[in-house]
Amino acid sequence: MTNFHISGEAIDVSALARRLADARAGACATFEGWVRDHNEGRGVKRLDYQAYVPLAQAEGERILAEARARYAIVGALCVHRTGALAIGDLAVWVGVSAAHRGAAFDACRYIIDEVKKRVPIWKNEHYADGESGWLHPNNTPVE
Amino acid sequence: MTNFHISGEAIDVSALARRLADARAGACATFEGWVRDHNEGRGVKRLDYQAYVPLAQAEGERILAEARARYAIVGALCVHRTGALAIGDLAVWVGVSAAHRGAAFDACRYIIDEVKKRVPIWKNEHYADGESGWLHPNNTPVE
Amino acid sequence: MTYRVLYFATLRDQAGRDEESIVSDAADVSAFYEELRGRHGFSMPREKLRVAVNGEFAGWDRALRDGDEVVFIPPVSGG
Amino acid sequence: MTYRVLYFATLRDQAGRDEESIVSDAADVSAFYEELRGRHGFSMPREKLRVAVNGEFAGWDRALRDGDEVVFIPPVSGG
Repeated sequence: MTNFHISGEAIDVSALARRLADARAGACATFEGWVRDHNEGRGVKRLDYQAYVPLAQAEGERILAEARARYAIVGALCVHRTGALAIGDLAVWVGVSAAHRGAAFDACRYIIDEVKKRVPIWKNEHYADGESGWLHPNNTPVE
Repeated sequence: MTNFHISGEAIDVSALARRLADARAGACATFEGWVRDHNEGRGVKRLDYQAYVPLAQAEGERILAEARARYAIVGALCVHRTGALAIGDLAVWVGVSAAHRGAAFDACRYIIDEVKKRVPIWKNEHYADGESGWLHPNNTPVE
Repeated sequence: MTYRVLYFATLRDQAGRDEESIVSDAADVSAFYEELRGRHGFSMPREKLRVAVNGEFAGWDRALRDGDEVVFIPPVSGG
Repeated sequence: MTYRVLYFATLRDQAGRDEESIVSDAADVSAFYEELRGRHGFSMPREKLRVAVNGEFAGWDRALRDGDEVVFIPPVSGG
């Protein structure tokens, strides 16, 4: 399996955690992005994610390779959902193992920041008032 | 259940993750401390943790309250093991949920840093060469 | 020449389709986007888009060849 | 007065026990540690230790009362 993966199915967190396990690692930092019930002051009912899958996977793998080059880490994995998600659903998971916690935290943060900036995935929020809209990277509306 | 807990049994990560779930939260950062097979260049076979439990629980709750006061987070939990642990075992788990990822990462890092500095828990490493020793907070030997 | 185009997010909504094949004389990515803009009324200016050709990021001056797959990438919002 | 002492880590190893009750004339934490140091040969200087009385952190000048539980806290190493 690839280290960065775009998934149309629910993310299996415990399987990912098992893949990260390593006797050399003393630290594991993870990040989970959950579907939140609000954004920029509006109630959110659900989300849809679209992805340009081949480029998203290639760009995601590049980001993980950059993290391995920049930080003293042992392993790094990331999975991002596509499709329809409800409030509370897991949209993205990042996990990083390392000998020491500083590198694990820094690499985990780097990966999610870069994924949000660079990977071709788009979020369409469906609001409580019936409207919907595509979002910019800073979570403000496109138009 | 308390938010900070000293546990003589294996940590149930999925139960903790369920306790953190909250519709207002869009981000969850976790930290896991695993028993590593080496420290300061020496091979490690296993660990024992001792804790002064009542004070450890009180100090741990204080740290979680500080994190809630300093960062815009929704929930924060931490569990630390005591007793005998093998390589790869989970020694400590920290989880923080928040509306946004910056606060989740910062609070998670704050909690594990303060736990390592302040909570009365002691690690005894058993080395591959048969020796053992209590450690200082910076993972150097006591003597 | 015939180019394959995939649409995502706002561009997909405005084009009213996921993808299409277009016979075009546009020699590069830039000219091709202007042609599609005229056809579908895309509101998004070029400065907000990135471009990929055959699954890799490319520049706006990238020359196109028959059969190329072209994707105009709106600002992303994963995570 | 009788004080209860709990030992952890290096102090537990050097005292050879987890806890004990000690009849003592020591009026404060500081004097009590010096007494225990003489008894068990603790190698750790006071500057490296913190103190708790009855489950809460306390200062070295804390006056002791009959029945107090005293813990000398070596440098911690959780995580």
